[in-house]
Amino acid sequence: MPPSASSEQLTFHRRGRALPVKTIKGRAMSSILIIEQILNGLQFGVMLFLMAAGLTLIFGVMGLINLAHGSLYMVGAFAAAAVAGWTGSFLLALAASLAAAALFGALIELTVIRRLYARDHLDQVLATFALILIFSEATRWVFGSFPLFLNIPEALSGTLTLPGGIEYSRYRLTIILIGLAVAVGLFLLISKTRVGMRIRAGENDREMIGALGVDISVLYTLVFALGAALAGLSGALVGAIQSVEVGMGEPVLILAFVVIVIGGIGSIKGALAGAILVGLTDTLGRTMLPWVFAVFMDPAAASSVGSALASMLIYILMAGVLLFKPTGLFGSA
Amino acid sequence: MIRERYLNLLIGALLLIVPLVALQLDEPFIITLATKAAILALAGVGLNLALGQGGLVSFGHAAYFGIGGYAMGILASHAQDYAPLMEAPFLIEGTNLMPVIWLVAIVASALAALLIGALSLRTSGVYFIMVTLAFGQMFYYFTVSWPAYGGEDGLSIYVRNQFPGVNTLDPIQFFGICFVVLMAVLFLVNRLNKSPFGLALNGAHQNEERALTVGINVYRLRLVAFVISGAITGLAGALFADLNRFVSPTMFSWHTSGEIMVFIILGGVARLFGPVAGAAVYILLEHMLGGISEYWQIYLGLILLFVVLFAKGGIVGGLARREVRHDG
Amino acid sequence: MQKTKMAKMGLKTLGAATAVALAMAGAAVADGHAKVKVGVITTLTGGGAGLGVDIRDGFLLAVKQSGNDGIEVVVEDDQRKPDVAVQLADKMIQSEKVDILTGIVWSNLALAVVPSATAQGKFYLSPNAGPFQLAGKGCHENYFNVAWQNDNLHEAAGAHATSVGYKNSFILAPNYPAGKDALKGYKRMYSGDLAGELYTKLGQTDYAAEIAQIRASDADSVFFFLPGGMGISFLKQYADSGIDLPVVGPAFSFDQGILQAVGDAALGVQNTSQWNKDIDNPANKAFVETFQAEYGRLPSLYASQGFDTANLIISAMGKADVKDQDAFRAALKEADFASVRGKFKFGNNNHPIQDIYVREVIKEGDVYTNKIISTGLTDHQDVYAAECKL
Amino acid sequence: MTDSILRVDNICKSFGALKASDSITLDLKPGEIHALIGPNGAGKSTLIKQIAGGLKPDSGKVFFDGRDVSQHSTARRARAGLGRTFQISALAMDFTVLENVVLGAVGQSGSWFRFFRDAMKDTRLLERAYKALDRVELRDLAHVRTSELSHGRRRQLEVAVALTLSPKAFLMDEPMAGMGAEGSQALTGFLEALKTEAPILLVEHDMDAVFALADRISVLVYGKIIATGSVDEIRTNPEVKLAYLGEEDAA
Repeated sequence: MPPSASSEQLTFHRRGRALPVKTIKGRAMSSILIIEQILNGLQFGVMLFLMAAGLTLIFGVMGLINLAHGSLYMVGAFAAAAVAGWTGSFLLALAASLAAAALFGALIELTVIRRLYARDHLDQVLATFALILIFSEATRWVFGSFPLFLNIPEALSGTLTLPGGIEYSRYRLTIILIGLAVAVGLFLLISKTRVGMRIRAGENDREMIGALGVDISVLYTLVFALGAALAGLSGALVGAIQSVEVGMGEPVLILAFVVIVIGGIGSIKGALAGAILVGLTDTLGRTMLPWVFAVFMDPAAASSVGSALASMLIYILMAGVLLFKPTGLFGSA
Repeated sequence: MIRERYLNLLIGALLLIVPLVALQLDEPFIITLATKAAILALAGVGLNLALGQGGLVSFGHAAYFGIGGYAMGILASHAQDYAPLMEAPFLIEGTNLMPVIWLVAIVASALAALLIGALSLRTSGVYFIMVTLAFGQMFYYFTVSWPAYGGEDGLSIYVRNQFPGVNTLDPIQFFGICFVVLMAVLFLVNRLNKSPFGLALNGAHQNEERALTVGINVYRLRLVAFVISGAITGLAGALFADLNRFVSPTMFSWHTSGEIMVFIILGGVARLFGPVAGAAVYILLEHMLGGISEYWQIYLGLILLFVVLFAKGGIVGGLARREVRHDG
Repeated sequence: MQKTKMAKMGLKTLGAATAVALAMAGAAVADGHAKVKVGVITTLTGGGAGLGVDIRDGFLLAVKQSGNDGIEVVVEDDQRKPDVAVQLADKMIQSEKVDILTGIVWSNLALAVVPSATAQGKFYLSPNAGPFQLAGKGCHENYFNVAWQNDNLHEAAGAHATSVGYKNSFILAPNYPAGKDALKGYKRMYSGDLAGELYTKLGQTDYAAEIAQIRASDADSVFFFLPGGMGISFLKQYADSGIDLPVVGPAFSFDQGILQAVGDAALGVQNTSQWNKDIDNPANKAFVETFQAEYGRLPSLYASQGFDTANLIISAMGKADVKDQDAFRAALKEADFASVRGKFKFGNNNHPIQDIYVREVIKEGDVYTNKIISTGLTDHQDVYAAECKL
Repeated sequence: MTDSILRVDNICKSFGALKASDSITLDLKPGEIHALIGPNGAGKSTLIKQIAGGLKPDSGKVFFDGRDVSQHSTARRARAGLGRTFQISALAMDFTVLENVVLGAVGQSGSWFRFFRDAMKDTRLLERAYKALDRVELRDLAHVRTSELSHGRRRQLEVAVALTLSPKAFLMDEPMAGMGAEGSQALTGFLEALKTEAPILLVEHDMDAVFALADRISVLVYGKIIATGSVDEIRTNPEVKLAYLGEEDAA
């Protein structure tokens, strides 16, 4: 489209009824709204954490970049939607998402992934890139080209009023709680249990753990399945308030990578910190920037410029972090 | 590997012969496909310099590909409706002359590579992969929401840009241009690989400590390689935009970065003609499988998977090595 | 060697594709009278595949029903990538030697393909996208839009909002050209104030932040244009937010293919469309029945547009030889076919002049669908027609 | 101390609580082999790293060839003439032997920003490379892939690469490690000859080799130099005895 057309577009905006700027300002900045937005950022971050945790765990233990992690997220969502469709039970759906994702995770670990541990990152990126193609189209082949239905369970639907008069979605609060529970669970798993000890050993020294007489390949399969299950779970949880469709895993995959890179690859703590940071940055950026620009711009243009910048914000954040800490916030070189 | 040289000649010859045959058979679309192959190969050659020789796994080369594309799109669109690019401080007109566009594309993408590389090369390993990816995404979202040049709609150029003495609208002649550019770049890259620079780059890839302890400033070395690599990919982007007479943000998407990588793996990492073989085969697959089934990408995925897992060294690697084995 | 093989096999598979399409079309090409070859470029893989599949199925159904053995169809998948679409167009024109191109779902792909296709003397019939660039200055005698100009449904939504007396709408759309056109279109026919105007990230899936702003605003209604998964996500989250402001939008987020995925969240939402399955005319009745019989699902807006596109072509074939461009163009322009949306005619810029209805999402048994509640705009034509020199 | 080529002046480096280098001072004089010995974990590698430039000391200075190089990068110190060999051979394994030494020559000549001349046809580079190969008697293997070399050969190649820099001093980290008896004997003889052209700071576990070679010995224990002196002085030094007896008991 030649520039002339786009300038025409802009004039259209100006012709469009001017928006009372102060409304947006006044409202967007009310303290209640800010708190609510912080809550939203937190919840978005927790969603990302569920996804990033598995990714970072798998990298930490096996040193593997898994682009197909987003596909496992999708598998979880589809499994949940299917089971919810048959049984109508959300809990069964969640269980199904965990099981299906873990199953497929173990499956690809046994057939493909374990051949990649010894390979360089390039091979890993490409093999798992190929897996994305396979998973996406296979899913479409099984479930068709149309989005699936997965809804919030009755018990969790609607909102409740938080102190300070904030109306907030029960379901989103639940997601926050589940996410934090998973975080705690992973900390305990890794710091307290035998498996955790082996995992830490695996991180530090492959030979050593082999010497311990631990069957490392079994351990790896387990860890990969665990990471996959987490992805599946988040797919199902998120699927209930988003669209369950082919390709749903890709945007969140990229975000999850940004998260673990910011947090330091291999560190659960880093994943949590990174996720919250990204969640807040993205949400607050989305809401604040257009308002900031509206101060000195025509509102429509401000909204479009602001959101344009907002959509780049987390990548700018990531680049910034890596400049000062090339191995992420909690990363070890 | 003397044998590899013959194989390279063969690959080059095939890329040249196919469209000529297609011309005889009056199958212009085959020519278009061959042109696409040549252009994507060029993009691959660019990445291969950083990735193959330097071991710099950039997951964001779509950025330079796209910048090259937009250099063409912006210049040509201004030329096409006679609106100067800028009046103040000094007048810059659009242009539809390929050589000028190429120059701008190269310079622009080189500058971007300099900036991105200077930042990214402070990291290594996965962090490098991911930070390059992040920069690619930045460009993607910027162009999607940037209204001036069409945003996600992209920019259509109604007539292909001109090259003195060539009718660029004739498929075979445009292929000729792309083929010559590809071969010229391959020649230069070959010299580069053999040069002290190439030796140092490759040495630093194999053993950074060693390169440092013989007094080589590895960071600067890699930065220069990264810039050259980005510039080549940018040139490819400009040609690609001219092939389609169209640019859009999809040139910046991370799928594009992934595909450029795929060409290299398919063809053979760090092999001079690897990207050429890889791009050609990839397009062949896309073209054939597309007709077979609605779910053709499953097959594509399986083939890629097979190559990565079992056909290490890719096409060139495989063939070249086998020939050597026949020897002894 | 291996490359020349590629050439051959390439051709073979093309042959295959054609054969398949023909089989679908159930036609046995024999006699000599002017055949028409149609290239359908549409999205059959990835996220937006549902729309492309519907357009294709609707199109092929019409071809099949016509029993016309003179029409030959080639279908290709553009993967929703503009550059792929451009190359497929080259392929269709250069090796398939098609007379007519159609099928593209997305505006940005249409903008990439249409100008060069029409410039090469091919007809392009748009079964879905209608970007303003091609309706105004950029209009072309060989470009026909059988769906709508992009702004139309949004304009209808604006008109509806005005007529039901909404005074303070909160409007949002993705931050890309089609999104900007949408808000532009709504504002053109909406006479109230704006409680807020938001552009969201393309492909965004979490709308908590936007919904919070809606809640905080003093809006009395919400208009949104969020195609595909974005709309599903928004509606689910909006319904869960407990906000009960009325929602208006274009048909895209309330279409047959999507509604089942949205569920109750969509019930009662009023949306604008130029077609619905309950429009009372024989063509439409037959279409809805046969489509269900053929594919085992209710037809969507997109299917109806694909169906109409094919019928338009077939009607023109009866009047003129496609090789005689002027005659065929005139035949197309007459739009002498039984559109499933009732009356249908082309304006000077070859875009539809048609009624646009207001539908409401209802539940029939356990299937979510729409029923028409009123006519939003009558004989509506897009504003760009004036700029078109045809 | 102007006559010393390399001088480490009061270097301190700690990792958290652990003092890896505790105000270390030592120097290397022309024509000598100065051996640095000490039990495992005494901080020998840490010290070498700080001298070579891979690691920045918390405090203290490194002087090389009369200049304070504390702030210089590894590459810059190498170009200044600090030749280094590694405990585990650091070589480009896919390169031929010749390519590895040419790489050294490239670094030395600073010609790594030449883009078009073929490095393996550049007479100046080749001359230098072959000279180095001759010194370690590897010319015959010039075109063998490095990964195919025996362990001992790789050690020799390491030295050859270092030689291409025509260094003013060598840093050698356990050159004897993993070499057969006669292998290390040969190397001993070679180092004897080498020290006349550039002094060697030698980190070595093989005590026989050290006592045979070294002109001076410094003993590093828990990040401290507990003694520096001639072979005999060190042999008879009680503290050293203690440190080593302790280690032998453990072993």
